[in-house]
Amino acid sequence: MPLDTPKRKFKVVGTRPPRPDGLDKVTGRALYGADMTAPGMLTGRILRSPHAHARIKSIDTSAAEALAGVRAVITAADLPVLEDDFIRDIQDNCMARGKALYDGHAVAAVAATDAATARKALKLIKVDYEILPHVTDVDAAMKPGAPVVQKGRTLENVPAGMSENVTSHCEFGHGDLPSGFAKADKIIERSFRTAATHQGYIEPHACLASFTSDGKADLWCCTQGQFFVRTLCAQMMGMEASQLRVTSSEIGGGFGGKTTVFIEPVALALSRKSGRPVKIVMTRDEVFKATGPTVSSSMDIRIGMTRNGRITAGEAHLRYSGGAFPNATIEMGGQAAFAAYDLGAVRTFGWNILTNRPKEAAYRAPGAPMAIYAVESVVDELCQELGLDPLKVRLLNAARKGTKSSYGPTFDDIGLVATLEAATRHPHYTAPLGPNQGRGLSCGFWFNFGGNTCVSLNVNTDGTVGVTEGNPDIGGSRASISLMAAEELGIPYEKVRTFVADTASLGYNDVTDGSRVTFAVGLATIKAARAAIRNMCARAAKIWGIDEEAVEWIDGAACPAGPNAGKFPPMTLAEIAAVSAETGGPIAGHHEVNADGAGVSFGVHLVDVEVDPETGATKVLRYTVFQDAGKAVHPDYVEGQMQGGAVQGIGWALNEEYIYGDDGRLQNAGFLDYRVPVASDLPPIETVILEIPNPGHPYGVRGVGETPIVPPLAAIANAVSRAVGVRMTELPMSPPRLLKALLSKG
Amino acid sequence: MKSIHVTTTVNGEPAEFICTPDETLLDVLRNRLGLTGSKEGCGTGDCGACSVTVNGRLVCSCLVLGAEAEGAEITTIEGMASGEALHPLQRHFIESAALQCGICTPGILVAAKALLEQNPDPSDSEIRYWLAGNLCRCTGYDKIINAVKSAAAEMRSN
Amino acid sequence: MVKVLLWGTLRHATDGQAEVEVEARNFKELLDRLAVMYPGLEPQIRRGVSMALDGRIYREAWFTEIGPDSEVVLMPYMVGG
Amino acid sequence: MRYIAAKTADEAAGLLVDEPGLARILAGGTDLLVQLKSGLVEPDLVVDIKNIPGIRDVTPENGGFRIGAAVSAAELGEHKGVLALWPGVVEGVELIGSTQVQGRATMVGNLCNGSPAGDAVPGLVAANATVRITGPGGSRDCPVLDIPAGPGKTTLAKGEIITSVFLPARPENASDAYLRFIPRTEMDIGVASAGVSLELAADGAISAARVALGAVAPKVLLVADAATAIVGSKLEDGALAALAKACEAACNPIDDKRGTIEFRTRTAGVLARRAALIAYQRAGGSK
Repeated sequence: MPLDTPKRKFKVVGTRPPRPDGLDKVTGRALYGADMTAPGMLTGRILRSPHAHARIKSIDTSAAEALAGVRAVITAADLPVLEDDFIRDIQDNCMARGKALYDGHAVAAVAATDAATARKALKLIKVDYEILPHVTDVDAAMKPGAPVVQKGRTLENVPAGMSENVTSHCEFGHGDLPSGFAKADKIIERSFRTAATHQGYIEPHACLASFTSDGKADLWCCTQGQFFVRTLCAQMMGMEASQLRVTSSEIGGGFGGKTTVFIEPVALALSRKSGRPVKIVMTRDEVFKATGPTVSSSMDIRIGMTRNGRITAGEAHLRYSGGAFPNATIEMGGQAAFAAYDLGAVRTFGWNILTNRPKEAAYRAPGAPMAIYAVESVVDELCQELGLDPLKVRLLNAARKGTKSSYGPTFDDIGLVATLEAATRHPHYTAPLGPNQGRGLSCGFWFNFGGNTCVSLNVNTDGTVGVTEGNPDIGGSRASISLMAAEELGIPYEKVRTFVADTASLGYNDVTDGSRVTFAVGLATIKAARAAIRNMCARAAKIWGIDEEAVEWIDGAACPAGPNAGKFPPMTLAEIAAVSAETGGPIAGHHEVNADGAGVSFGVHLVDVEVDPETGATKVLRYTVFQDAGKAVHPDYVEGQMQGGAVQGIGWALNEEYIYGDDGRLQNAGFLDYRVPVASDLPPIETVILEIPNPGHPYGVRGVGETPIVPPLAAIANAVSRAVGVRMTELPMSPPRLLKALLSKG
Repeated sequence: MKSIHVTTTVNGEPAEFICTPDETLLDVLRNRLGLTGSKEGCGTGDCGACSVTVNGRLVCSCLVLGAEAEGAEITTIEGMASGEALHPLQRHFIESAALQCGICTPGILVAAKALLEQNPDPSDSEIRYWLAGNLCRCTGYDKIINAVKSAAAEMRSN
Repeated sequence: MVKVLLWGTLRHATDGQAEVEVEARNFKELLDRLAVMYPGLEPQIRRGVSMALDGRIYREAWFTEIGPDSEVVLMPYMVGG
Repeated sequence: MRYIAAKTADEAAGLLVDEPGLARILAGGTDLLVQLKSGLVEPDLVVDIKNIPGIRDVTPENGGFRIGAAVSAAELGEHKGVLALWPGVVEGVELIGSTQVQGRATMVGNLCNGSPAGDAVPGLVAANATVRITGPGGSRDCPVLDIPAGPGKTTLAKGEIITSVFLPARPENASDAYLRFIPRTEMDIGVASAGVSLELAADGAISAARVALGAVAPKVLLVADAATAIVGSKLEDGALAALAKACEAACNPIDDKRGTIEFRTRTAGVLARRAALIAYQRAGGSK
């Protein structure tokens, strides 16, 4: 087969072998962020603002510095003032400069010989605060006269006269809304709100920094992207990237929340100042208070539909707040809101608003779940009002190949119709429901990304293969990358081992985000394998004394291509590798690319719930996920993404939220009151994988990680609304909120 | 703070350590004994990542003082396999893809082992309630429940 | 000439036009020309734009070739989780 | 901070009395260690009472049971005798925290933590349980109802420790039940709760009742009007409605991150009604 032909028949891709890191993870040997130590290591701890908004008039660290065992104290004064807004915001979030912008914002840090001394030292730091008025609610922050979180951050696209907290505006869509709505038999307009939720990874952020006196540094940390950490930290330390090596540990969950830095620059600064390695491990309380939750939102949706179910127009006004710093999440929400539909008239208007809350970090399909929740709720209500089957209506309006998407481009091969048809055929959709029960469904969408990727593939002389790639494995990617290398090389999976490189060992790799790794690293791995294959074919050609072009690679061996090439028995990878020294030296392949063509992903979720009419408690009875994976490389881990994403969405829909007091302080900074779903809350999560190949990948792979968190919000809201007969328009649908709606219904 | 000398048994072997009175058993395991398989996800008993058994009883080691280990028998994830041979739960977790990031896995395995020791044939619901104190954010729990069930079935048939 | 579809926010810089025509053979030329023709687009181009070419999204890739009949859509630069 | 494992109750009481700084008792530690972690308390002395002889025993006494202060929730749940006699008390204790927390947490710790939402307490109050206290002044018994003094506070004097709980005997055709509401199925603090203990006459009518509510006032409430509402009834709809109404009337909750005043009040009535039905059925009543 020519090396650039798309492959659709597989030998090992699509099987379910054990993951290479499995043994270490079931025996406790795997090393995560907090498991690293270094001789002479100090413990770093961070002092955080107890105020939602306060000017820092002065910080007196002298008493802390004088405490025995304290080796370094730093504040923002120890970090450079950076020009670039993007990086300066990240640095200011790591260490407040001038103003504390939210409850939990770091203001100083110490490094001491042990944790108890470090804790004691924090108490000795005197911060003189001037408390300022605060605002934590997105709608309140948008009002004229609201306390201004940061001045001068408004972009040119925001009309004059708005609150300074409004930092950006965006608008997407096409067609003529008034004439679209004029064609509708029914128009529903509703407002929705969603609370900020946290990624909720079980591993708190942890890092170990070691700066030497000649200006070199090493940093070990749990991150979704060691190269990006290097970029950020090198600039914040005023050092060259080459002098900082960042090594990613095993990572205990990220979901987008570990795509940036929080404690890493602080540990580096403390290490530089103390001359000793410094380890910082966040407490859970710090994770909730000072690392990224997602945006909170307030949204107005208006959709028109004909009586036979065709959507004639859709309009959305989205207001997002990602805390005290500007962000562009609103743009993704604005583009994703109506992506599942083929619409003649569609428009979304987005606003980003500053509030005194922690800086948003990416969370699985950032910006999409809330916007699609609101749109899918109104579509469901229209179906109810018009007496239409909600799946048939989705199918009637579904985006497909050739549809001009709501965000502009025309879709290529996409799997939405296939997932909707699979849902229609599934017995779940027609199973009977009991009293107080309801069934909901929702479509979901995510763009998926590719990005900068490097892979180095080395053929060892014993016939095994090592793949070195630069993306931390957050969901089983080492297994899927090994599978793709084995597939391409035609050798068993067990002969391949995949390693995650430190920043000194490969070129730049984008972070593990955007559902990019199986797609982009897989693509680079396949290309690297093909380079190695070309090399191996050349070696065989030399040995046989024939032209390179006369050799082809079949099932893990070089073979003469056709009868005219000569009669030689196939020469396996192991045989070629064994004589590599004699035939020209080590054999390797590598590939570096900024990958494009990730291929968008669609899913449909179906859920049954039962609501206790006396308490407002919702029980999820049955849940089925349908999703297009392009090609499921390791189906177990594709299912795992679908199940895990669905359950995070269930938590978001029902119980998870950042709760602020009137004082602007976060009231539930712990797993006790920030309620992620526990095992007993859930039914089995059934999965149906569809495989509509992505034309942009040699094996047809699409990213699968983010789409599954998008549909659950609306699917559950639609199920609950149908169960109780009241349209629920605010998340989470916690029992007090739901009971209140039930009682107001009478 | 005056340190305390503690004599105990960890994974069947005698162990001694010195700790301060306010150090937790989890601190001691990780920082004094080098047993970093038990993880700190919250430090408040809400996530279960630090699960160990003390005298056969499943506990969160973050809610036990190191000093309380005096004379006790403690088992951790590091004591679960017998030499090279994995415990059936460990094997089934790998085979059933019951882990993604793996940070909750040690705690869940220790907890599941404690369950099967007292209930060799638990229902789905019994497994889900028993493991309610072990948060997992990656898997949605589905494959974990299946792995516990298949390990239990194998253990019953042996 | 290449027809470029802009997202709504950018129309303030193009006298309200949703679609503009640019002489460009690749993404880099397209961005450079746009910034010259419509200076109001420059701040957004500096912050980052992606391009969808015949339905495929490119986050960077200056030298991606654009054919005269290609569908070109500008999009904000995006990130994932 | 010093840590001392006391060998007798008197030694423990003595240590507590003599400590000039802040002292805390350590039994299961599932509240204390959380407070230590957060820096909420920084005690100078922690007295571990688990090594006191008999403090981890469950002993039959006068047809009831004396339960040592350091008996863990898991151990209590495994005690068939207590479970048969006071199933509502045991189910309350078994709702405290996770399986892991059950391995350590104790009824007495739950009581002494002083939270109005403690899951062990309404059941104990409904059961009319008493505690035995050792202190500088010797030993005394006290009803569970009189121990809480408000959120985080108890009526125990400095140096006093509870060494055991006594669950009394009960007649035939009597039982109890406990229900709480939480947003999830596990791992939460109760938003409202109800413990109901009933005795039935030969004809199946309720002859005596005690109804206790948790998380709806600064302390666990014993609601006499709620009991009155159902005594003499067989939990007919009218009696159940009166029970719920009496419970709602007794509530004096707060709005907080876990629930609203309105939600706690309504739910308390619902739970009392449902718990009464369970207790009634357990007591042999049929509907």
